[in-house]
Amino acid sequence: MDLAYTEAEEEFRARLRAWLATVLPALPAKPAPDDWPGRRAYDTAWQRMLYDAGYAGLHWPVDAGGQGATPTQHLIFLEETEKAGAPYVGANFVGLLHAGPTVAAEGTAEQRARWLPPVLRGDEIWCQGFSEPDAGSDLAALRTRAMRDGDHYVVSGSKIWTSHAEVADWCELLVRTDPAAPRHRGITWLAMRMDTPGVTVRPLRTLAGSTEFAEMFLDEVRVPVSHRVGAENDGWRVTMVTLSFERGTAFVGEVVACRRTLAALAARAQADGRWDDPVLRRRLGRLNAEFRALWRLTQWNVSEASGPGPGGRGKGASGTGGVPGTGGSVFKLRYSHARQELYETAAEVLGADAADLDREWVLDRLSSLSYTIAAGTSQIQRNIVAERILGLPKGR
Amino acid sequence: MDLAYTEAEEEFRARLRAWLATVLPALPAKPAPDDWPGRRAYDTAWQRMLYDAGYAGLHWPVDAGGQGATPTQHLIFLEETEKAGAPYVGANFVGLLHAGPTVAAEGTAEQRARWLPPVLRGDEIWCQGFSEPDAGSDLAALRTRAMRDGDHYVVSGSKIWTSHAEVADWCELLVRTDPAAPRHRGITWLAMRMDTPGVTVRPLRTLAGSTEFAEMFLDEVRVPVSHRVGAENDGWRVTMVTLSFERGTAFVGEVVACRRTLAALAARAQADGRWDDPVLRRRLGRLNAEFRALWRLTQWNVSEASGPGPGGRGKGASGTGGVPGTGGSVFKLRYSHARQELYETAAEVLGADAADLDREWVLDRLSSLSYTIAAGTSQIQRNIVAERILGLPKGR
Amino acid sequence: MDFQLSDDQRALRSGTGDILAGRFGRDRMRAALDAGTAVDRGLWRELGEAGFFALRLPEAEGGAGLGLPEAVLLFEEAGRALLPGPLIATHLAAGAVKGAAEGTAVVAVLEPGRPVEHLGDADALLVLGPEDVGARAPERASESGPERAYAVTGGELRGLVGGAAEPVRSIDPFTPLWRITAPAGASHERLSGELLSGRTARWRDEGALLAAAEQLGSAARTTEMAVQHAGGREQFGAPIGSFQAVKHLCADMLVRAELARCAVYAAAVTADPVEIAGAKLLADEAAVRNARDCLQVHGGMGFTWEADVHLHLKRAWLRSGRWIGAAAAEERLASDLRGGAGIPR
Amino acid sequence: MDFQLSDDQRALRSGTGDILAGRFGRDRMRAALDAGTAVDRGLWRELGEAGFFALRLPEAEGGAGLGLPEAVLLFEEAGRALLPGPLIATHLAAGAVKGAAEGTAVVAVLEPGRPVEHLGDADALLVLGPEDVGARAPERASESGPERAYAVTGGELRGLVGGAAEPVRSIDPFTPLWRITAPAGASHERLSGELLSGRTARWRDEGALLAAAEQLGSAARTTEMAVQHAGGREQFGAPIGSFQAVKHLCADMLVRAELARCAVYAAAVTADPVEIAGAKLLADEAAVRNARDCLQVHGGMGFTWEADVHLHLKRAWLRSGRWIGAAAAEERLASDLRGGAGIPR
Repeated sequence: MDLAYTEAEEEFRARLRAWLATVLPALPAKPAPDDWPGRRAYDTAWQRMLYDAGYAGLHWPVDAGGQGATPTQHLIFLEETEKAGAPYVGANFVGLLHAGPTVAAEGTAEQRARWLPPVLRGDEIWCQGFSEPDAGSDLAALRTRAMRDGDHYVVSGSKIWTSHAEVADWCELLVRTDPAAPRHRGITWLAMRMDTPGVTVRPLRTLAGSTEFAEMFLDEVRVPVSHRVGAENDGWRVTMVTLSFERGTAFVGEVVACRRTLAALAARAQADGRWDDPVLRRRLGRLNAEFRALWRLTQWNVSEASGPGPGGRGKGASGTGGVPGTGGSVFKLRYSHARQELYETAAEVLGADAADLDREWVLDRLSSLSYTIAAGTSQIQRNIVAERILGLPKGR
Repeated sequence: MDLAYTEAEEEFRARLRAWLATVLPALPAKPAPDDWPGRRAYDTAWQRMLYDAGYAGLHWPVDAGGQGATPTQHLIFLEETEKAGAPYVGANFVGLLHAGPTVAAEGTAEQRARWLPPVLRGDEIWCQGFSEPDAGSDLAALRTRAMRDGDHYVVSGSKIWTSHAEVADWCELLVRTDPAAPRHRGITWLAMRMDTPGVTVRPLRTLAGSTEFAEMFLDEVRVPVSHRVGAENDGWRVTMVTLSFERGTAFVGEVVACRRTLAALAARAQADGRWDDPVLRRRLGRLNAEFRALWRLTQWNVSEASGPGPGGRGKGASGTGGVPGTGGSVFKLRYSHARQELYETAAEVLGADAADLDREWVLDRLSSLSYTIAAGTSQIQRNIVAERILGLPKGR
Repeated sequence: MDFQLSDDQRALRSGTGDILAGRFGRDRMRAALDAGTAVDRGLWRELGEAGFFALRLPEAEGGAGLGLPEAVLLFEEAGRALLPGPLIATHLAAGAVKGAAEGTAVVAVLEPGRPVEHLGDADALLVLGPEDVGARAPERASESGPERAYAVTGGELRGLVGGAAEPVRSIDPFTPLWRITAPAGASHERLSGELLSGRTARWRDEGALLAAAEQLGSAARTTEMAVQHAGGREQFGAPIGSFQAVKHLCADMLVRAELARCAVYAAAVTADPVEIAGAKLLADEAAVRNARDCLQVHGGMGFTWEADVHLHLKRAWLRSGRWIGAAAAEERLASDLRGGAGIPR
Repeated sequence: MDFQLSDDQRALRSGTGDILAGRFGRDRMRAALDAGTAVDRGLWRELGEAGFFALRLPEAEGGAGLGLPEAVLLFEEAGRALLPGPLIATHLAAGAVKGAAEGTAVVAVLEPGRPVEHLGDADALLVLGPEDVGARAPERASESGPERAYAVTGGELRGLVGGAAEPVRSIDPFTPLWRITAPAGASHERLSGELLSGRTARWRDEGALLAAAEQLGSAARTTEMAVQHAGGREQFGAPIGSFQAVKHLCADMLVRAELARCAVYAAAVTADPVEIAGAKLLADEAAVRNARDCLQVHGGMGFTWEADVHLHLKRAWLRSGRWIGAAAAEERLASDLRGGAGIPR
């Protein structure tokens, strides 16, 4: 158990900090939340800066154009960029963190050459077409249909919760190619150009009032067979294999952000006298324990993933690691709840101002309502923990 | 909505108070917790006093030897006896509240004449042989077997969680008479004398260190067929019908007791300065809201049960009533949790003294651990509420 | 004792429900939301004609002569229907502010230190004295400030809206908010108007009770919404309501709503400040947590603007801070224990 | 950075587990319980020989020269095995009290205002200074009283046991308790003995950390017990662990234990008082709540004396109040935020 960083890691951190200190002050102003083209331009420009400085695809394998960094270096990168207030991955999210790694792991040499460099350079961005109105928690229930027609698939159906759909170049799409096969066996992974005829995007307004997501309607969209990654009907496996890329770093920036928010809440409470209320003060103290521990759990998971093999050291002594995504389930269960609790506490600190959308943390509070739902509800996560880590029997 | 008691109800209360004031000071000292014969004698003596004063079987129908009182009168009775610190129903529990009502509802004239008067007079006490080691939450899984042999059943098996088994005269017993029938259809209700050869009772020690319950082993115990209530294989229905007798009064005394405890906790906290801690003080305030509301819910349930028919007015506007036992599930879910929370708060008030078994509330805290388990776990209660009140589908 | 609704009360509640369903059903509610209409003058007058505001005025003064128990049934239905506007303030002002009883005036309320709801639509503004904390309102009133309330109307009100107040971008789209920009804490001192003596404490308690009734209606409604969704939505080849994880969320929602119901109804009957504090505490919790759980049961759909669940949640949040908040309610309930209060009759 | 156990640490942990399984397996544990034996002198010496107490003494002083990270692994195993006795106090006293390191002396600890565990079996008693509240121990020590500790032995100890202390009927059958009957609060002032300067704050923090490690072991163990029971016990024709209501209880237990694990291990590495307070807070919660949930999963069986779950719960309750309690831990963690503490490296 060693929490000290190695000399090489400290050097990496110092270099990164120095670079951030140089470039961040020169960044243009952030675009408005609903200015999608502006946000795309801002996010991809940042990605290009990372690329030029040698930080693009930090955690990608070298043969995919990445830097082949260790999980610990990736953790340091995410920690430092968050602390420095650098731009988020934003519009590059799907390309860098899911579609890209999928292509890197399962694509042909040609596919890798075509799709990976533009992602790393910030030239192209991807969106994700997985969820459907009737396939949320039960993703494998997806019904978007792809029929083979010569060297194309003809795709019809609808997708939902697609971020950046309005400005994406490509969509990683899961479609059903064999309706007769068992649910997980008839699914295929396709890369679809967003400007293909038949693709319609409609903004989806969330309860926060914003249109961060979109619905996507596909009406006989023709996708070349050459845009298929992996074998036909093998898309479920292709998609899942990517999760092992994550290596414990999924929420590093978020935990750092939560700790900053917590310190800011304490400062605000001290400024306006609410700090004198022991109920509130102790609640803030408790959250300090919570997020400190979540930071340590992150370090634990990253260390565990640093071993040999795609899943790192395998199921560690703690029982949290090994099966890709399960250590993540333990983390996500606690983190998503803790972050919601953080914003509930923020509302206590704000008092009557918690009703004012223009106050800090108020929109965050609304957004946080999705944390126990998105990317696997807490109910689904508990199933995963109980069945895959604890080995409890599946429900009847 | 009228929370005022009628003149008749007030008169009933006044008479009861006057009587309690006369008799309680003359009661002998309470026996030690593990002195079972002493406890039986104490409890049955109290029952005899109630009988002589005309309060025995207050809520039983008149034709069963009871007083035919309204649910509201029963509520007043339970409230006043608790407030006055009168003895609990104790060893008379099963006879007065379950076995007796079952016989009253489903027994023959002969059975009623044989079994009911001794219960009301405190001459005989009953215990309950329902649960089995492998049939807890799933009571219908019971396996204790009864084979017909002429005019007797020959019963073998084992029962658990039998209170007062050491000193009971009779046991209301559920046995399986048709192993081939569907689970609920092959069960029969028998009255078994506890001194029948083949009955062995072994005390069961709880985590509180006491032997409040027993295990009961039955080895070819011969029970006359004439001691069967209801038809053979109809025992499940016979048992369930009794629940409608309860009419909302099940936890009246307990809620009153909780409110007394809460007031005592506040007094203690004030005496030793812990009251100045707003975290503790607000927690006590919250419990005040909780138990005040539970008291109102009790009044609501009792009022709802006061209408015509065995279930009272049927499913009321609130959705809590109607199906016997379901309004009770709503109450029990909240009450059992609130009472555990009450004793957790007591431990806060006690501080380091919470480790001392001789301090008030410490043993209560241990006992309260069973509240979310006994008589239907909270998990089972939620199923009942969701399926029978809300109409959600049964699990697959 | 008969702690059940009388036939008249049942009829009143279902009648109110029918009126609201007809006049402010889901389609109209969403249309008003899209149009940004919080207070609809026509609907306001109809509510006035239906006795919503005059309910508790004596018949001689044009009211229905009914009491708090009937009022909570009305406000429960209002909470269920997401009916917007300063309903409680206008109801309280009936008989004290001209036009309130009839629904021809819209009356808002100023609680010190809190933004004012619907100020822009208001014809009059009730200004309440400082909040009591830690004691029953009547007992503490003399310690914590002048026990007085004002009704501000006409030119002064216009001056307030025009200058000393600024609109706030409200978290609840149905509840526009205004912040008083006069020096903090002193704002209510600076206003004058028709003096309404000795009503602050009563209005605070009645306001808290009626807000609790709205919370109750909302909590019951989100329970229904969750159950309806859970019964219909299929995942993994079964309605999600057949999974215990969802089923048990719904069961706990019902328990919260029903306990709050008993607390609110009983407080309406007794009008006891401690019981009102308890009712508000439990109803706030039921409304907020049930809306949260309803959202969870709805999954991603619950996170959309199209689903009504966020409207319930946002309103429930706002109401939780109004009239009496959790801290003050718990302190009042704790104070009640100080006296060694026994068991009520 | 490599926040994983080294091979040596893994070997130490599994070796300790093996020793305890061999010397204090379930059968012996229940036999000791039935016999009322809390401190077994033979076992105590074996623990001493295995380095349990001398672990952190320098090798020159007969110790293993290891640190807090290794110590928490030992105490985690002790918590898992329900090993009774004043393990932490004796471990802390190694090097300061004769025989402690070797396991030939049993050392108890007196924290002001709290009953003393195992006083009747003790050869020496550590008397700690007053507890710090609301600040990091080192900073506050000078404000809140003399930063001193005593080791009381011999005649004075016998006098204490014989007169100024009385046995308490302990809620935990494995932890006999004694109440000091000298005037409350002043008891520690009246004792004299070998002065051990400047150790109170460090001992308090180390004691809290090691108690947190025991809580962690208990929380992990009750998770295993619940999972084992849920996988084997059938009701309604299926293992109860296949029902989400039970399954999700178990999942939450694991989450609590694993978060506590990371907090405890990290605090052992940094020895930071704030991090120790956080570790104690989370480990206390994990131990108590996991024991509660384990009991719930076991149903009626969990309520019996025969099941081990109550032993874990009772011990977890006792440990929660020791060294640093929830209120003091939360205040210390809040104080840490005051400085606008950023993100640690």
